[in-house]
Amino acid sequence: MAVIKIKQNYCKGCLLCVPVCHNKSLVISETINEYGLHPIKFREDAECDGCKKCAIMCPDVAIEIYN
Amino acid sequence: MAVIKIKQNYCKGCLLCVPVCHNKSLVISETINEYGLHPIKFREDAECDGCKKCAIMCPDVAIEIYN
Amino acid sequence: MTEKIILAGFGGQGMMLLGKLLAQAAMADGKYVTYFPSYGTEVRGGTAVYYLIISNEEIFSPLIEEADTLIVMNQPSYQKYKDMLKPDGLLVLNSSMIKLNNLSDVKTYQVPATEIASKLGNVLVSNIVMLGAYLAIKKLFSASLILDQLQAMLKGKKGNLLTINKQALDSGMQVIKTIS
Amino acid sequence: MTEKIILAGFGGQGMMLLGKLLAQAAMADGKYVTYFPSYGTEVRGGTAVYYLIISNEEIFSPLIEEADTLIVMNQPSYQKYKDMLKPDGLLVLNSSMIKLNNLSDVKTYQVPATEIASKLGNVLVSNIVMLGAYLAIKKLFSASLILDQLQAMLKGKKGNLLTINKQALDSGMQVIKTIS
Amino acid sequence: MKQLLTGNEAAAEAAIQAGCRYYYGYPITPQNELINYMSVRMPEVGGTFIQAESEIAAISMVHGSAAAGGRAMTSSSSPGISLKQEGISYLAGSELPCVIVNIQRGGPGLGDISASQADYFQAVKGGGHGDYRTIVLAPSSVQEMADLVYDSFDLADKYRNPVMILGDAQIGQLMEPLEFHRKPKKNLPAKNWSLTGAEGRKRNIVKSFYPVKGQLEEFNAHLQKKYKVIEENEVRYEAINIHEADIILVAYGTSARICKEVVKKSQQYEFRVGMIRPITLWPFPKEIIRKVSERVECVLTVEMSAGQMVEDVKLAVEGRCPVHFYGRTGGGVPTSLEIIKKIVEIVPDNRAANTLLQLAEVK
Amino acid sequence: MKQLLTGNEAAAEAAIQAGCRYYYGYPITPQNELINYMSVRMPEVGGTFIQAESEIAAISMVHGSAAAGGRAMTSSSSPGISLKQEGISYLAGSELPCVIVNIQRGGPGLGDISASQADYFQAVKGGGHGDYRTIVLAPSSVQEMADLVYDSFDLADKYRNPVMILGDAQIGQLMEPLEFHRKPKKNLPAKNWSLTGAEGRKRNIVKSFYPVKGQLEEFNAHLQKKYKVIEENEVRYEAINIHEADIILVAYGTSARICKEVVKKSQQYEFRVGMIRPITLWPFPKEIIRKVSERVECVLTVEMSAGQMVEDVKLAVEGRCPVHFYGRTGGGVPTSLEIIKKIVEIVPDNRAANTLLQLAEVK
Amino acid sequence: MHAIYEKPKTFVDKATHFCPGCGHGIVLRLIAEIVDAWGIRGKTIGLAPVGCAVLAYNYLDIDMCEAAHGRPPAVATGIKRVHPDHVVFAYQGDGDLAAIGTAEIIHAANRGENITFIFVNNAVYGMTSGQMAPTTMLRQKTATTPSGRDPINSGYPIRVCELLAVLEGSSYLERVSLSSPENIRKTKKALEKGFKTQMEKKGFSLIEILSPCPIYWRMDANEAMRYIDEEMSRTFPLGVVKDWEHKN
Amino acid sequence: MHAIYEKPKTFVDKATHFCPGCGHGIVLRLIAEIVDAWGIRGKTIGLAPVGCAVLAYNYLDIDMCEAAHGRPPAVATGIKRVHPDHVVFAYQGDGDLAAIGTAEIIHAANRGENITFIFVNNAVYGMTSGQMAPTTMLRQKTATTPSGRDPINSGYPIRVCELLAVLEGSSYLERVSLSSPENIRKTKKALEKGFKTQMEKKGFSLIEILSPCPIYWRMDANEAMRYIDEEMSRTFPLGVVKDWEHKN
Ligand SMILES: Cc1ncc(C[n+]2csc(CCOP(=O)(O)OP(=O)(O)O)c2C)c(N)n1
Ligand SMILES: Cc1ncc(C[n+]2csc(CCOP(=O)(O)OP(=O)(O)O)c2C)c(N)n1
Ligand code: SF4
Ligand code: SF4
Ligand code: SF4
Ligand code: SF4
Ligand code: SF4
Ligand code: SF4
Ligand SMILES: [Mg+2]
Ligand SMILES: [Mg+2]
Repeated sequence: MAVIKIKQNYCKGCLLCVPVCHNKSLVISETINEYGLHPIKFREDAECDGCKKCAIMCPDVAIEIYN
Repeated sequence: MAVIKIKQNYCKGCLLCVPVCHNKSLVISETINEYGLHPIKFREDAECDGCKKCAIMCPDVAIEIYN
Repeated sequence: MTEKIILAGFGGQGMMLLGKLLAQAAMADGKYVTYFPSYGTEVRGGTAVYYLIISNEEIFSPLIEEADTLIVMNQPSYQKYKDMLKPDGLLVLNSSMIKLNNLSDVKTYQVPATEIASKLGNVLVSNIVMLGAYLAIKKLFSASLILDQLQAMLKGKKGNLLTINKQALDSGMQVIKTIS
Repeated sequence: MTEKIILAGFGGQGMMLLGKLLAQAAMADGKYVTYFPSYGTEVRGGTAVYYLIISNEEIFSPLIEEADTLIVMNQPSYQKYKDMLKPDGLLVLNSSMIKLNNLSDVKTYQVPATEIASKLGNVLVSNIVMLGAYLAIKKLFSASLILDQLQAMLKGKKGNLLTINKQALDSGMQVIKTIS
Repeated sequence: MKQLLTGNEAAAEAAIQAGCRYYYGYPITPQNELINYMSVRMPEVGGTFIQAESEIAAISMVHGSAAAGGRAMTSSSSPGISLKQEGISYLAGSELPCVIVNIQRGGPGLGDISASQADYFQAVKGGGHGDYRTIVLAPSSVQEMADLVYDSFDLADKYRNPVMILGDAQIGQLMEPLEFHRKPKKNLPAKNWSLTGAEGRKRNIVKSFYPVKGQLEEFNAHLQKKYKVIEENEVRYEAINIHEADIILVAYGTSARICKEVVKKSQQYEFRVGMIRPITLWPFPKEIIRKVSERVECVLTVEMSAGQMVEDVKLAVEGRCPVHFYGRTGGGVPTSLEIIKKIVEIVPDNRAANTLLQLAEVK
Repeated sequence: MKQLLTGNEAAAEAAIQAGCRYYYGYPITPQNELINYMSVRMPEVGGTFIQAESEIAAISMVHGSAAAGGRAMTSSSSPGISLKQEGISYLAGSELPCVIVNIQRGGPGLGDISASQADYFQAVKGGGHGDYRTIVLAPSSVQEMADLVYDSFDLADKYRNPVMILGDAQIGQLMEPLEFHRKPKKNLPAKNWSLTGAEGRKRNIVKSFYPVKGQLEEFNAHLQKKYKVIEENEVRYEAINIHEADIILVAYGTSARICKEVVKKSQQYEFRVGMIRPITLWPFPKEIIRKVSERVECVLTVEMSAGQMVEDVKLAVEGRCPVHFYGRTGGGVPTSLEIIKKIVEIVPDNRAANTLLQLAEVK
Repeated sequence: MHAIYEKPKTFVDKATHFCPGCGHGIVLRLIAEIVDAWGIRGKTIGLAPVGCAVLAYNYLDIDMCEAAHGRPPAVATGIKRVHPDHVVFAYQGDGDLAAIGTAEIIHAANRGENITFIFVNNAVYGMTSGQMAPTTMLRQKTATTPSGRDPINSGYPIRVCELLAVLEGSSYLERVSLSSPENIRKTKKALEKGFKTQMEKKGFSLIEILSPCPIYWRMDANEAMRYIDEEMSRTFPLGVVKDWEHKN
Repeated sequence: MHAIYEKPKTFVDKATHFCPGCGHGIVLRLIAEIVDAWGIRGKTIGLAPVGCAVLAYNYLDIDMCEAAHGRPPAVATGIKRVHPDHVVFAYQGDGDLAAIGTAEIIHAANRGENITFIFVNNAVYGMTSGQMAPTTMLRQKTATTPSGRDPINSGYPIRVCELLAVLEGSSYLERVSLSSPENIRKTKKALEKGFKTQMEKKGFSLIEILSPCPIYWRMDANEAMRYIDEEMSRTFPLGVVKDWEHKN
């Protein structure tokens, strides 16, 4: 089980990471960041196996993955 | 039998017309033209059947052919 | 009368249109008007700011050194431009996106424009909500003059676009009435 | 002493080299010298003209308004530049290629350079024939000084090139002796 | 009927109304509204719009259409205008009428996209090679942008010469109400030099090459004569308060608007500020500046540059009175307060200082 | 040992001796001897010679090599120099040292290949966009060509600024004896701004883009300060007879040689002609001209143009004495007789006239 | 805690100025990853274009140079001649490389310059507000093709790899895309191959990357990725176009 | 007396400035012959290059325009838009077209400009004293490749027809030569086809003509013609490269 770190003020809410996660673990948040955009967040209780697809997809280097 | 007219002051003596004449009718002359070059001339008593190859080859529009 | 307005927001939040509607109305009303977008840089993203001046007299510099009114859509815009408002100026802000730290002198109106627009079914009309609020406060022009401009601009577009814009304008005006 | 020479001929007749040999000799002799090719135009063909000035004093303009000497290789060059020669100037012409119409004041030397060069086996050295003639008339430098320059320039080239050039220089000098 | 347009759009629409049917451009901020507008409008009027592969291609296409007798235009901003310099020199050397719009941005190099007036030298002295001139017009409002673009085509045709519109990021992107109310001028010379196919006439050749000795000098003499006629006939400027003024401001385009504000503020005071706003930067209104310099205390040139037009002002004044300079560079736009402070600094006489400091307070 | 070389070849050889190892060029008459020479010599010294696909590519390659810390050079003639204007503006804006040689020919447009001085404005005022300056050096003999090219690399490195050598067809193609006798200057600042790979240090960035509001203005202020230092320290000129002269000729490069002849001829006469020959066209020797203008009867500027440097002369003189102009355009080179006649015309005092008419006869 | 994926060290810790969903961020990140992995920060020099990636040097922690619009190939040539053993790459957009810079890229390829070109094809001029690019697809609407690109007026989308393949000087040419994690992995491989081509002195390499510009395609980011797969890759087929390792 | 061959009327009665044996004279004469034969003097507009043929307008008795070096395709585009029904042709050398003018010719082809390009490839910069051209052959000595063109430093000879063939906008591309009366006849045919392509509004056509420059090839004129056959035609194979009439 891996852990996802999302940099709130780097994420621009483009949602590119959302569909690539086979666990559907990423969702849009309600909070508003510096840009006035909704960054994504890790869905509560969701799974992550550290496949890196979300990070690979992210144009803003907003996702880091640890385990 | 065709007649060749060579414009002495247009001919630059490049000799491109010489080898293409199957009758070997064109030769270099001894006279010197405006450029200080030897223009070609029609060899005395030579043949010309008006094949135009010399005129086609001439870069200086120096040859005209009549019959 | 000279009204100097700074409009600022994230690119895509429709501040350009907000200002243009005001400028068109001012023109229709026979006023002098200058409307100037200040592209900060040749670079994408970030804050877009527009300078709008409406006056009864010839306008010289279209730049604004001190604004009568500041309309801001998000936190970074607010941060960046708040000091350009004159001491007793008017501040209209999108409270859905701006957390306020204590403001002293200025008259402040907090309009939850994004929320209202969301509820109307299209976040993109939050700018029109802000416009409605501004109109209700400063009453420079009648709502109908603005609606004329909107109508002209949306000509050829889908009919329901006009409807939702009308609703947005209205909601913005209502908010002010409620607040005050 | 200031000697202003105009050299003119059809491109390819070697006037550039003729002038350069003289210029090098002048330099070796400690003289001031300017050597200026005047490309009339960005266009091929036609006449090439070179301005050579040799002097004991600093030379200002390398252009020549009035020449002490005119060395010409063909009819069009002669036609074009004859009026630039000063009234009592020196004219050296390639009589193989130039028909003279009456010249009054100027000292004229007619050198059948092309014929001589042809006889030597290479028309291309007709310029050196002219150089020999000029040397024999004006005696600015010794033939050996010129030969030094020639030798330096032909270094690495085929040996017989130097020989034929020597012969050409010599023939040019001889012609003058015969004429005068 | 009034319209609210940017200066860039006003320029484009005015060109079309002036009969320009050949527009060639390449995107660059801050003139994008112009090219974008043209891409929509040109097809509507049956004209040609080409987004060229580069600024060089664009000016070359203008060369072609102008040579063929069409009214042609291109536009760009500073770096793109630098690329066009060879082409402009060719157009001037071929005596081809055309209009080139430069919406200046900050330089040098890539610089920035904010407003600037640092291409004055390039436009007025000639950024290209050789002794040529382009007529240079400097609008200071959106309305004037339209009016001058309109006139520029007539001027170009009248003199067979390129005309440059020298704007800046501010005038290009500013929106102001304007009206298109000009009708085409009549009596322009027929373009019988143009390339239309040599049907029933001698061939026409459009060129700038004069390889025969003496010809190029002759041609240059002809150009200089033409330029003299233009200098005698086409100078334009706006003069405000010049008869009573103690000090004269000289400024054009965007910076002139701010100077106007200073002039207006000063009207109620004892110390009088007047101004001359060159509308043609070439030919430069040197006569009026010379005249004025004979009686005022000094002249202050205000530019958004490190000091370029100020040289032409000095050349006009020739030492008759001091010429001062106030400038902002790299996208900075002077404010009226800054200008007033500068005036106080250069006129250290009490009367002026007092008056103006009051003004400064008014802001 | 003396060599007989053309000015073009002298420039090339001097560059190589000054340590230039990166040369990028494109053929154009009358600078072909330079590029041709480089193609032979650069490989011999292990340097880079590229015949670029265009003048624009060539100046951009210079940009790259200069940014990487090399001594780089390009050369061309008028139309090609026009094409380089954007690149030159970028080099100035990136503060990159390099040397650009312009062997001017007649313009505008394709013009002709004969000698001209009509690119003065372009070189000195800035043919590119923005407020920048290039140091401009104007040799008037083949020896001086070599000497100035030599110095130009040091100047470029010292100030991190492009240097232009402004020659013309005559100086480029003229052969004169010359000697290469200069040794490299020492104590130039290390190029620790250059791109060498960021091994063990913070990254270096070479750029001219300043998109954050205010930065570009700051950068321009820095440039202007640098330019002031250059103006204070690097002015060069040759002055002849200026203390006794009644009239001063101002001329550079090729036209200065002819003026020198006039000065020399006049030495034996009562009416004295002096001369100032600017060697740096920018920074312009305005101080000395201003000083001289306080006592002479008038100044006569002689150029191979319709009148360009004369503006800088006037700006230096500021009305202190009359400034006259004599020019030939489009390949015409003034003769000493023409200049003397002009002097007689502008100094209609008998002493001068008599003296000079004598001179005219001497020719 | 052990990192599975972290921001590359060579990527400066700083939010980019790109629009949400823009491909430029991905490409710059990949470059940073390679520089990190290969430890070549000290011998790498990059060229930033004039285009949306103009500020590339703000994000990549390596020596970098600006080039005038279209001129990165020539500027890179100038740099490479001074540092022949460094890794020099130029990053260019489609306007930069295929319009104003056409001559420069063709001749750099023809000279076989030993440089790696990273060509970000987003079918549009992003920076100047979405005008047509040489690679804009037929019928695509842009700011200067308001009714869609029509070949009669505006020509055809230019296939840069195929064009450069004709030149003997080009060694490695591949077209990749950013439309999925899988494709991004291939893109990284292609970039590595480009750098390798250079480090082994095999000459000119260019990697063309189909990259989304959601703003001027007027799509959301995920739609844009689908557009790359469904439309753009038809006009611009993915794959190796030329490879010095597999010449026959 | 009846004429079998006479100077074309459209060829001005005037000696040319070309060197002896130069191919430019032949090409200009062929153009004049076609203009005569087809009677199109009144609707033909030509573009002269900057190169040895700069004075083409002195010899062709038709309306003609100068273009800056490399820009004939763009200038011709500007003319053609004003006179879409005229025959517009541009005459260009290899330096003009394949070096400084690379971008212009590629994009004119890509736009499918309905213009005829006459591309005189003499493998050298004639006008500026014989420097390398993009089409100079490997090992060929020129003023700037004193020891012969080496691809390591100077790249490869560019095959213009093959390059342009990749672009969808090009319609007719053929390479011909002037080396013999037979080849000159074919050249004339190709020129006719180019003009026909334009008159039938079929788009972009370019005829590449291998042409001798005896001066800078340092050969006599007949040797130069042999060189075209024996060397040059190997690097630049003769024949049709693309033809709208024979598309499959
Ligand atoms: C000489 C010049 N011309 C034009 C511009 C304006 N300009 C900046 S970026 C750009 C093109 C951007 O398109 P592209 O290269 O595709 O990059 P993108 O922004 O799409 O990544 C243009 C035309 C400029 N800066 N300089
Ligand atoms: C901008 C510019 N650069 C360079 C030149 C110089 N120039 C004139 S013709 C020419 C090239 C000639 O070669 P080519 O096009 O092959 O024509 P050719 O003379 O061989 O027929 C050059 C570089 C110029 N006139 N303008
Ligand atoms: S690493 Fe893989 S599983 Fe984990 S959140 Fe990202 S995409 Fe989903
Ligand atoms: S891809 Fe990156 S920027 Fe986009 S939503 Fe996901 S984390 Fe945010
Ligand atoms: S026409 Fe034919 S036969 Fe007659 S001279 Fe010419 S080549 Fe010979
Ligand atoms: S081909 Fe023409 S120019 Fe050459 S020798 Fe024959 S007639 Fe004379
Ligand atoms: S405009 Fe397009 S290319 Fe530019 S940053 Fe935005 S999405 Fe990216
Ligand atoms: S130099 Fe070559 S191309 Fe030019 S005219 Fe002479 S032979 Fe012809
Ligand atoms: Mg793009
Ligand atoms: Mg050629």
